[in-house]
Amino acid sequence: MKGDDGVSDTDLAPERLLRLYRDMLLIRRFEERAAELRMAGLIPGFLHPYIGQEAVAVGVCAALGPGAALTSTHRGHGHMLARGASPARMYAELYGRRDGYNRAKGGSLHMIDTELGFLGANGIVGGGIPLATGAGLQLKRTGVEDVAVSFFGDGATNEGAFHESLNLASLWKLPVLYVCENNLYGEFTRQDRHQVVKDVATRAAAYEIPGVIADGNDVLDVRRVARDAVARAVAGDGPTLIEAKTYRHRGHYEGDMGRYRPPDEVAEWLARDPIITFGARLVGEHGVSQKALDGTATEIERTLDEAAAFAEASPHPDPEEALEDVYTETHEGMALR
Amino acid sequence: MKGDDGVSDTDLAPERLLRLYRDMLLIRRFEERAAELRMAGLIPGFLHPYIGQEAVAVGVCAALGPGAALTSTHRGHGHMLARGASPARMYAELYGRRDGYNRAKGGSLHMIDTELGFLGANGIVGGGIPLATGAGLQLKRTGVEDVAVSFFGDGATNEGAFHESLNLASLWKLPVLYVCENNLYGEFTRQDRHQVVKDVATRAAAYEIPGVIADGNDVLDVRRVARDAVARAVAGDGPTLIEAKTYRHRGHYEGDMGRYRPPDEVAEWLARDPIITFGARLVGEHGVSQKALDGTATEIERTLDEAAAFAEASPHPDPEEALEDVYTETHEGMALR
Amino acid sequence: MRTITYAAAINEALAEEMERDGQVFLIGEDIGESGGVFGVTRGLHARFGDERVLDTPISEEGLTGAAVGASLLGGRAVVEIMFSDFSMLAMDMIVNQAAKTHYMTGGRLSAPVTIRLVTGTAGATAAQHSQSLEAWFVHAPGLKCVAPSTPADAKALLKTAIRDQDPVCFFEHKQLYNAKGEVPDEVEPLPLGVGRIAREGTDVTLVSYLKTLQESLGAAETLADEGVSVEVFDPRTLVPFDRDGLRASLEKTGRLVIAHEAPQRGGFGAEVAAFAAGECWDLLRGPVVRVCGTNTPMPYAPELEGFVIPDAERIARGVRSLVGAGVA
Amino acid sequence: MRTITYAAAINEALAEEMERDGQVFLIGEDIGESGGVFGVTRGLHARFGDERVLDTPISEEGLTGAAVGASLLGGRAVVEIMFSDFSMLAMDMIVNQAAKTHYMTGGRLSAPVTIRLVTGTAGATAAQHSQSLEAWFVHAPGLKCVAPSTPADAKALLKTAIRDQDPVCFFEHKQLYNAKGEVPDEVEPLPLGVGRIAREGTDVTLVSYLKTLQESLGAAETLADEGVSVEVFDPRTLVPFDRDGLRASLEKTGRLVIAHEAPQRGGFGAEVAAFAAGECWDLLRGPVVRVCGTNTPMPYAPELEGFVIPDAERIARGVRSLVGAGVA
Ligand SMILES: Cc1ncc(C[n+]2csc(CCOP(=O)(O)OP(=O)(O)O)c2C)c(N)n1
Ligand SMILES: Cc1ncc(C[n+]2csc(CCOP(=O)(O)OP(=O)(O)O)c2C)c(N)n1
Ligand SMILES: [Mg+2]
Ligand SMILES: [Mg+2]
Repeated sequence: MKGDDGVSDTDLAPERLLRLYRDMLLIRRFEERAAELRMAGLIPGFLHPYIGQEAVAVGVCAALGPGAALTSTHRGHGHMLARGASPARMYAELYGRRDGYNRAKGGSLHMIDTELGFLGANGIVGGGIPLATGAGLQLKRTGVEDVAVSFFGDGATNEGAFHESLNLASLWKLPVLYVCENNLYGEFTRQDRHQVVKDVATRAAAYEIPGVIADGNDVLDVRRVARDAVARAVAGDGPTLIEAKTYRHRGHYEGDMGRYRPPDEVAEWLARDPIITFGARLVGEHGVSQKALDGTATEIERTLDEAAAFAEASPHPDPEEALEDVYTETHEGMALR
Repeated sequence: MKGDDGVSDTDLAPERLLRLYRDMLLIRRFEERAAELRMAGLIPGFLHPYIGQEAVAVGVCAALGPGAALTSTHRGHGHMLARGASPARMYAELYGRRDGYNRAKGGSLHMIDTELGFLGANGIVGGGIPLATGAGLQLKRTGVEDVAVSFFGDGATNEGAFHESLNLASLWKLPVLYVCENNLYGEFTRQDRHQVVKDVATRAAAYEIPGVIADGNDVLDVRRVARDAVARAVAGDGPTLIEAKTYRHRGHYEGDMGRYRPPDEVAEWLARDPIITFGARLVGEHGVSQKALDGTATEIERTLDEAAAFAEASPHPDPEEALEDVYTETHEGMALR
Repeated sequence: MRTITYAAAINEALAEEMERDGQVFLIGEDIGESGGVFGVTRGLHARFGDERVLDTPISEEGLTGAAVGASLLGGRAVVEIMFSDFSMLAMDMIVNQAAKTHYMTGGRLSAPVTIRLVTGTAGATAAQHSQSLEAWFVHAPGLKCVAPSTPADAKALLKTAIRDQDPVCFFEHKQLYNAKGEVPDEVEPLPLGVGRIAREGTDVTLVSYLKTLQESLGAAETLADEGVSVEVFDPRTLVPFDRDGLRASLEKTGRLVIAHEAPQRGGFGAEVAAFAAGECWDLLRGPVVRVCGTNTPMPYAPELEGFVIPDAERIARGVRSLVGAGVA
Repeated sequence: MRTITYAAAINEALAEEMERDGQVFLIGEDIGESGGVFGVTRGLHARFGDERVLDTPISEEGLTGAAVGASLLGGRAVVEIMFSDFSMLAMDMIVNQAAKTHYMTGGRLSAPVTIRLVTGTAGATAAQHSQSLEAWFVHAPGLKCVAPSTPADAKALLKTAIRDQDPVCFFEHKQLYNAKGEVPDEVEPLPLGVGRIAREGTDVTLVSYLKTLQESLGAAETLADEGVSVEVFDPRTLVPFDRDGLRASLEKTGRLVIAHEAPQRGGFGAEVAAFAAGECWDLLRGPVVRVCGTNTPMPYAPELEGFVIPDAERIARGVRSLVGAGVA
């Protein structure tokens, strides 16, 4: 398989580390600005911000080669950006414009980039898990030495789709990374009100596959765990359930104030901000200059300025385009009558 | 709760032991004769014989009080008979006659006896599991100290319904016995071709509930394990996953020869026939006479003769009865147009 | 009489039924302390507690099945399916189990569960949060289907649904939640199967429900100015359907238009059209016109969504196609 | 030409497509060595092996989702849903995911999966093993729906379905599996959306498919003796539907009867009736008659089942109600 460069954590060059930092910050700022754009009435529909969980997407994607296939969730912008998607086409989609990734038909919940193997966000909690399993099956059937990755939340692990998929993947030793981002809540419901297990990783036992826990606020720890799982998958040893412990800084969606969360819990996790802590480590331990971090931030603002401008300039779809794309080739009148 | 009489295994009086023997033999003979009746063209539709698994139904039901609620499967005759259902009304249902349990509308896959708390066989693998969970919820909500029991097979534990239900029940500490009859096959598929775990009981870990294994061919062992689970449930400590290891002697359904099973495996399990071995123990260890066993067999034949005669004599439904029972009170024409 | 929203009317119906009958309880995702994603159950958890308002894990099949199972033993569960799109994960429990229980047990058992399905678009909610799936449930014998269009009907019919001994699917349109209407101080349950003339007219009968009913009333208003008198018929319940009510209206008008948000192909409008073409043939003076959602998933962008869903203007066009310009 | 069964025709189509395209693979419960509960996949495991014929655990959502996921990367999965009733457990994957993939991605991705749904009664199979659910899938934009009534059509259309770039629901009726018919030695895929006149006639057009088509042909035979000439129209595919074909037939006959096994309320017949009443109004000379399954779950006892499902006699009665005795 075309994996990452095979470099272990400790050997990562400063520019690679800075890249991880940059990817996390891009996600953070993409989301913050999306929220503002939504407030300004430029983005309709739902937004579920990925803010606080950036280390998971970036850490996992850093362990993947270009041929990996990924499925995501309602909280999917981070996964897509970590995979290298264009912020401009993402904003254009959120604006509901022609140049959007899905030509304005999908919006936040359904965004894809097939060239990146990004098979889509999903509006159905747990919906991406069987799809990633199928992607893994297809990789295995065709002898492609690569992996499929499914991102999902703690809440999703209570859906039947999770169980059925992990059972299939373990049975067939499919090359799949099941990445649970345990952010302690499903919507407004605390984990201890939706499942008894504290560690989602425990559930791996039901399928006799490894269940490993990563510090979801430490991009390098996530990367390490994901690399092991990729190696295992590509060696034909089957899937891994990865639980990344993390937290979302904001409410479930833009508009939700997240008041159901104890303030000290929020404060504790904010103190462990994956970007700030990683930035500090880069400066303190890896000889990256504060200037380099600042430069990255500036570059990101420029990128996002341009992305928003691109979206703004992109044409609205013609209403009749609603009739296109129902089928790959449309029979007369099928969409209309 | 009105449980069983609280008598432990070792103290069971010979007449109680003989009763367990009798219940198992009744199931065995009910099923064997049903198969013959089907061959003779008297029973249409599917039959999934319970033969070989009798100790599970009888052992579990021996641990229950009269207020328990039960859900069953496509292989449900044994559960229903162990609960005390009328063989006559069961045959009448299988014949498709008016005096059948379901007035000829259900057949084997949907039989119920509400007075026994028997909420029904089920044509959907795993379908009874959420229903039993809801029954347990209702018991708990209304403060009734009793249990719900869900019977299902090894194959059913791969369905999402299993996972979602056990998660709910563990979270809410519902008084439910989840009884998996692991007969090593789901239809024609061996267990190792449908799940990696060898012991279904392992799956309890995903919900932090006890997962216990019973010798499903030993009625007393099943009873013991079920009694513990009942005690736990009634004490408010939540559900138990019971795995009863057993085997079906015949094919999946009448007509299936079961040729996908290695002959020595079949032979091995036939040698552990739950009825023959228990009969031998009764005679050898518990001072029950062979004559008593023979008398039981004779009585059972008489019961089943009468049951079949009852079914045979029961009137066929009028075709128009098909329009009844869609709703509790039917609005004009609702069923027809 | 008070003027309250559709969401408040539903909330009141739930509260009053819970007050009336201790067996009534609510079950769904995030319906508890938070009051639900659309706020419909707000305050009920505080008032009735954990035992009566059950927040569940995200497991639609499990929670719906638990509701159905409880209903077999006398519980009166009211399920919230947060977006009706998620009912696809619970179809087995709704259709294979609840709907058929009474029938396949020969009438010996029934599953009196109420399933609230949050329906339709809320604006740019796209393909998996916008569906109008009522036609599926209409095609599932054993279910009753209710689709109230006003706060008063929502309150009365939800009470009926909860008290009904059969499983009932109760469709609520997201965009109606904030719609206001007069609701009597004391609301009695309404019988199922009794439609309502939402506006009287003589030239065309326009059948519609939920959000589309509002659009239909708008269309009728416009058309009145053009000299076309439209009778707007709100069936209120889809199963049972008020055949007599529709027939009576067609006796006056002889013309039928049906409008709804769900895709046209195989939608509920097809059943209404088929009923009319079959059993009201002698009354019909022209083709049956459907003005429905296009046969597409729901797109995201507002312009596209607007094209897909029939609005007053499109409905008016449909009526005009039938009566011709200026027909009286 | 050879005379083979409907089951054999399906088996051949699967084998030939697997031979033709290495990306085609089968996935389902007990379809492997055992050849499936109805024997439709018999021999295919021996011929193509574990990698192409995948026996799965009992997990309809998981296996269907896996098929859909594989199809996103170029696999051509053919799913067997052993009894179409179990599709309720996979609705999310079929409708929320596969059907909408092409649309919600703006045409950038599609899920070319074929889903074989084993439909209808097999005799006393009761409420959870007998359903005819095609109307649900017809009402799910993005899906194509195929319902072949003869071995030749089954073979040709299954090939089409597998090669089609969109998700296709392929309905097979259990009671047709043993039905025999002539099948050419070389079968080419048939285009979707092209119906077939199964019997020519001039007085009434009778639309029907799957098992009910056979009953319809029987009814037409009986009616011919009574001097009523029935044209039997087999749409072959429900989506797309051959509107032109039906219109052409109605131009001859002016009368329409629709017969199918699924419950009448909200069934596919409603859509056909609505189409006719809407777009063929000028051609119609009488009411549209539906002769369908009663609005009930499927009962167990054969007498009850027989009452529920329309047979030749009931269909003939429906036609007579329309043309009157002896009309020519
Ligand atoms: C099948 C389904 N049920 C419910 C929802 C509504 N919903 C959207 S996100 C969400 C919470 C998901 O929690 P989790 O899986 O932990 O992901 P997180 O939001 O924490 O990232 C819910 C209930 C949905 N979209 N799909
Ligand atoms: C949802 C569903 N899928 C598939 C089937 C077909 N089917 C009936 S029984 C059975 C095997 C069940 O295996 P298991 O749960 O082990 O029970 P057993 O038959 O061994 O008692 C299958 C696949 C079904 N009835 N329902
Ligand atoms: Mg979460
Ligand atoms: Mg088994």
